[in-house]
Amino acid sequence: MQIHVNGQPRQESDPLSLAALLERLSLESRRVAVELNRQIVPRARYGSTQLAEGDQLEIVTLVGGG
Amino acid sequence: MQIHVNGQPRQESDPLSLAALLERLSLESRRVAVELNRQIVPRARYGSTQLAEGDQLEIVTLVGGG
Amino acid sequence: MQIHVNGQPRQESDPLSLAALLERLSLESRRVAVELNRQIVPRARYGSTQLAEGDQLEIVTLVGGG
Amino acid sequence: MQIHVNGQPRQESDPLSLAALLERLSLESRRVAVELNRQIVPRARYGSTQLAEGDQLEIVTLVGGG
Amino acid sequence: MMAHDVLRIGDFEMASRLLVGTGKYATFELMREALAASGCQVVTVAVRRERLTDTSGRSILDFLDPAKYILLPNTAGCFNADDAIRTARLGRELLEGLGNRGSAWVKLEVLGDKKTLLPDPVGTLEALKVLKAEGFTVLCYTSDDPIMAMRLKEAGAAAVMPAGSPIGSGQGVLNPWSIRIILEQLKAGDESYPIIVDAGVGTASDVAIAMELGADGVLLNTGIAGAADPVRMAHAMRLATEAGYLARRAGRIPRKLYATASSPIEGVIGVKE
Amino acid sequence: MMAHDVLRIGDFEMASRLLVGTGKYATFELMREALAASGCQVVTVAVRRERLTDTSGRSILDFLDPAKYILLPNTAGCFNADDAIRTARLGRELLEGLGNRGSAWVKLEVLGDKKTLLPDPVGTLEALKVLKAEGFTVLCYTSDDPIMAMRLKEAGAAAVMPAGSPIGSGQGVLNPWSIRIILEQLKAGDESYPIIVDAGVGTASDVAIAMELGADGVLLNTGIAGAADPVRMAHAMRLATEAGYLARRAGRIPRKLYATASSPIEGVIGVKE
Amino acid sequence: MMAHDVLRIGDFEMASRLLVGTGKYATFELMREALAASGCQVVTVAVRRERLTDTSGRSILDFLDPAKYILLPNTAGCFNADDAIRTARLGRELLEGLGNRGSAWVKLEVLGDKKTLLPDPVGTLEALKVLKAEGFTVLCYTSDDPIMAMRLKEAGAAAVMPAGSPIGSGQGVLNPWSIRIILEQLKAGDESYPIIVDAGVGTASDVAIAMELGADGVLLNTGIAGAADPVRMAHAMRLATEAGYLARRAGRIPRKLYATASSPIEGVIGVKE
Amino acid sequence: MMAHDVLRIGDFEMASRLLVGTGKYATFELMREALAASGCQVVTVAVRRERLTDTSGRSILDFLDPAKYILLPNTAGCFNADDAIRTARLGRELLEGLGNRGSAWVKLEVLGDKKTLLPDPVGTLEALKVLKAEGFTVLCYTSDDPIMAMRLKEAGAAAVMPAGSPIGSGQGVLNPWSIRIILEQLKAGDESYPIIVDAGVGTASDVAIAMELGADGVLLNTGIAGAADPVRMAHAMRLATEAGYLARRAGRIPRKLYATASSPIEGVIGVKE
Repeated sequence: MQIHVNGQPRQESDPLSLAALLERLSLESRRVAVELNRQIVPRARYGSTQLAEGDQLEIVTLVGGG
Repeated sequence: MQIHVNGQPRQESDPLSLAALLERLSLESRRVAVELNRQIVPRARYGSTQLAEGDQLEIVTLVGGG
Repeated sequence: MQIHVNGQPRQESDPLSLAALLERLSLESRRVAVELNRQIVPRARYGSTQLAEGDQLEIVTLVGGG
Repeated sequence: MQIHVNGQPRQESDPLSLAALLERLSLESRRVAVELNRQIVPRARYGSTQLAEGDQLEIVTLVGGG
Repeated sequence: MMAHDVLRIGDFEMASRLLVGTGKYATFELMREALAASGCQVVTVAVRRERLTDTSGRSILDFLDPAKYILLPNTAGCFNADDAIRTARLGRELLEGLGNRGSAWVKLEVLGDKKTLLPDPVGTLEALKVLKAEGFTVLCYTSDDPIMAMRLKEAGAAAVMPAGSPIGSGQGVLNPWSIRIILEQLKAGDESYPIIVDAGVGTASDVAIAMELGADGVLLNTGIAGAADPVRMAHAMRLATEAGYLARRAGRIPRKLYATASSPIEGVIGVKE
Repeated sequence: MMAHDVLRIGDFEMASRLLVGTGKYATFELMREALAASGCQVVTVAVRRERLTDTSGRSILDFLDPAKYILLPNTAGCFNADDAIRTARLGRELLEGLGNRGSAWVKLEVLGDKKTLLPDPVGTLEALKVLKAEGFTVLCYTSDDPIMAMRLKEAGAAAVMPAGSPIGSGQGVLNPWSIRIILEQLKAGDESYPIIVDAGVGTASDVAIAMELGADGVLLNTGIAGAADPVRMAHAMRLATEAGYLARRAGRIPRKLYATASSPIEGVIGVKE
Repeated sequence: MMAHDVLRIGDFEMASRLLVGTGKYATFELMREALAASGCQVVTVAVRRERLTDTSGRSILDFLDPAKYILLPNTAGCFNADDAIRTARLGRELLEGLGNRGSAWVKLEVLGDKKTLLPDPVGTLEALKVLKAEGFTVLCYTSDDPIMAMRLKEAGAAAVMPAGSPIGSGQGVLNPWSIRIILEQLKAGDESYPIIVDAGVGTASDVAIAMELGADGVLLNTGIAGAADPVRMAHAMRLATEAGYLARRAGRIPRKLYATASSPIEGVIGVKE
Repeated sequence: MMAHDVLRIGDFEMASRLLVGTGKYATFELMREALAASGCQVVTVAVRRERLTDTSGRSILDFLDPAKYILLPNTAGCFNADDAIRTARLGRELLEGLGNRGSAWVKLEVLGDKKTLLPDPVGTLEALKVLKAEGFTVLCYTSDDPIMAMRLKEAGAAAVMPAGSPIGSGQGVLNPWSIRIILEQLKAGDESYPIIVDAGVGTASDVAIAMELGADGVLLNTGIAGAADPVRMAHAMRLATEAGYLARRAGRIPRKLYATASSPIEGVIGVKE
């Protein structure tokens, strides 16, 4: 299936949970926040959240800023 | 009947046209503009505009300003 | 004899040494400096300095200043 | 003889009057002022002023300035 | 002299870049004399309720030659968009009745606060949209906030009029950097878009500074009306407007910490060369 | 217009309060045009050694109508009292030769340093005393040090000319407080004693500010000669001088932190009264 | 010493009145050292997309001791209310995940323009209302427009943060009069309402001036991070914040044109008395 | 921390760059407390005639621990070179009597005028030469005239102390450009030559600004003594001196008209990449 992560298209084989995607991206879930189709996904649901064709994901973290 | 002119109550005997009121107030119609119940009354209709109980009138003119 | 101290005239009976004058004025010699007729008198010579008619004395100390 | 004009040495054959020097330099006397050995020479005396070995001359005019 | 340099706002053209208010003069006669001395062609006027009793019978209109001046009605004194809109409409009605072409435009003021008389950005933007839709040529009084100035231009303001400082404060242009940013941003690719510095001007140099920054004009009232000698100050303001306008176009010398001689440095006497 | 307001320095009288230098113009023709646009009556000139070779043959004197301008010779370029005195004498000799009345006065400059071209107070005072004794009407260029300005007046300077900022720096009046103190101190009980702000002026508003502070006049050169368009800037400077002069006498409004309405605050529509 | 003088914003308390940004340091180590030298307790952080490739693996979080600092997430980089709201929510989610109490607040920035990075008043007000309703403690970055600042307070901002000058411009407080008006208006009858001067600070005196005007604190980033020696500048900023805070409360002497002797004027030698 | 950064004037060394006057305190006790809070090591004192009647018996000397402070006698109140010279000699005699090492130096003031208390350049130069010949380490109070400052250095002043503004005026550094020129000219090829900004300081930011300009120290009196809370202001002044000194050496960011983002501009959410 194709999904968009941070504005870029990606091909992923489903089924794929959000938790699995993060692992694949080697991102530590404690240090990111995720928006799925403009709704924030609570950290507790990363495992139970299945991704689907056309999903739009924003995966963010904290960086230096003023 | 009671009407309000520029925020102040006035007793007037009806029937009374807007033109008659202006004359009574000795105001030159060419130098004023009139709002009747928040609608501007075109100068041409001053004569045909009959005032009624509770009417709210704003009669304004030009003054010095910056 | 008449002498001037800090711009003011004083009657003093001579002989009078500078040391004696300071004592009379109850001024601690360690904390003043003295100009006799526009010449500074070293502290050591206060005892041996005899004052004479018409002498002009400036007796100063330190005060607050910026 | 050698004279100095405006800080520069010049060889001139004497006798030489100041008026003659100015002419030689094609300078209009009305538009210059002359200092001979630090003394101003009045315009009227240019003709009668003979130059001598070692004379220091300053010949100036007006220029733009603020 | 500057015929090719007329100031254009919407369909209006004016040779003088000084716009003057008509408030706070001791007498109408003094106002008339000061306006003449200022050389202005545009004068602002306010819309107010007719006094219904003891009217002196004298009207400012008898002292403003319609052949000489374009009247610019304002919405001064309005603290919300609705009052400003109603006042603008009444002003138009009044000027149409007088057959004065000033009926086509308005100086929009929606004030935020009685103590500072500074404009309310949100209310101003709201009123601008309505008046623009009703066909008004709207000149917007605003603060020196560059973003707000841009929003007003985007919403269709015919001219943006940032305050140099609070109305009548006489502090001149308190923040020339903001005015510079407004000028650069709003005129980028649109050089002729008119920016008028409005309010706060206290004396002639304030006007010259505003014009040197690149403003297209200056609007003032108290600086003249409140001066000890309004006619003389009006004359000073007229000259300062032209002086600043010319200086801007003459291309000033750069600022430097150190000196540059104006007289030649060579040829001084007494030097061996 | 201001006939009763002529500026007097010694025996000299001038209707224009703008004095202009003649240095650094691209051509004599441009200089002549700029001087005309400035409306000045007094122009400063420098005294320099004749070039003894390849003289162009053209002289600045051919471009300064003696019927129109009073020449004010300066001692620019002198870094000690002796050179300044000699230069002043040579300037007098030159102007006498030309039958120009400017021979009676001199703008005294004794500079302290080549980088700042700021005046040397001690050397200036020394040269002033000598020239004064020789009958010169001496206008003293000085820094904005109020005490030095007072010393120069006490020593007989016909006018004191404090620098607004370093010559040619274009920074305008860097310290208006010092200029204010100079004006108050030197004019105390002697209102007509002339104070001319000299040097540093960059643009029209700088001139207006100097005049609004109460200066009797402004002398400048680079501000005009160095502008991209000297003739236009000269015109701007002329207008700014008059604007500042008039504004000073018109009595400006006070500066306040907060606003004062210019339109009436009563009679706004929509209010229950 | 100033324990009774802690700064309160919503439920947050801080002894240091200097808030520091974490952007633009050459290394995380340098940032950590500079933050320590600044003595700050609150540091701002930004929310950005994870780089999905070549992540250095190093995170700013490893250099910010949660026991020492309260993180204040911002919405920097957002040019409309919607993006700012989403970014604020993501920041909260991130900080909750870290168990950091900073999850309760946000520094709201809705920028109007990429060149000035000045705030968009309308968008900021819109986003504020939404975030306030969602329970955020909102600190609003805004321009120095006093009316806009008042509107933000009225709409529930926990603190208003006017810009002294554009972000990173190093111009300090360009318009102290506007900041004074903001302080007087927003603190009228509500003395403890927090006003933080945010952005534009270039050096220590800029901070001291902001505090002397009466600001409750200063937020800066580039002034430290961009200095040649960020750690030393951080130390300077810390001292300047305290200096300005103390000076404000110490009651400064008034400004006067003339002098007042600090040494006694009587008793000088050589005088006949 | 700054042990390697001691300020040297002649043979004197001081770790604190803040020099404080002892005049105008309500009580000696308050003075002592304020001096302690200021962290200064050098305090100025004046020389005055002993009161010959009703002496309180209390002396300032009982409140200045000689182990803690170096006394710097001044010649305040002298309006000619002769009085200043005599006063300097008397001050030396007094300090020698007390065995205080301050006997070796003097702060020379020759004032020009009672209203401005500005220095008389000529008299100061004259007195400097005499005192220098008598072995004094002379610190010269002067105006901000760069040439005069250079003349004083050339004549052997151990330090030059330009006034920021008139004594006690609280106007701070009125002309930072002049102070900059003085610093650049007098320190050219002689970086350690001491320049102390003396007089006019009103609040902490004034001190920070003077130090940021590059001054080696600041001397003040009224700014502390005249504050509503002198002890708190003394503390503020101490912090501001260090803040300005550190900021100067930290290398501030440049001033720019426009902004530079402190947060990253990439990676903002909602953008197609």
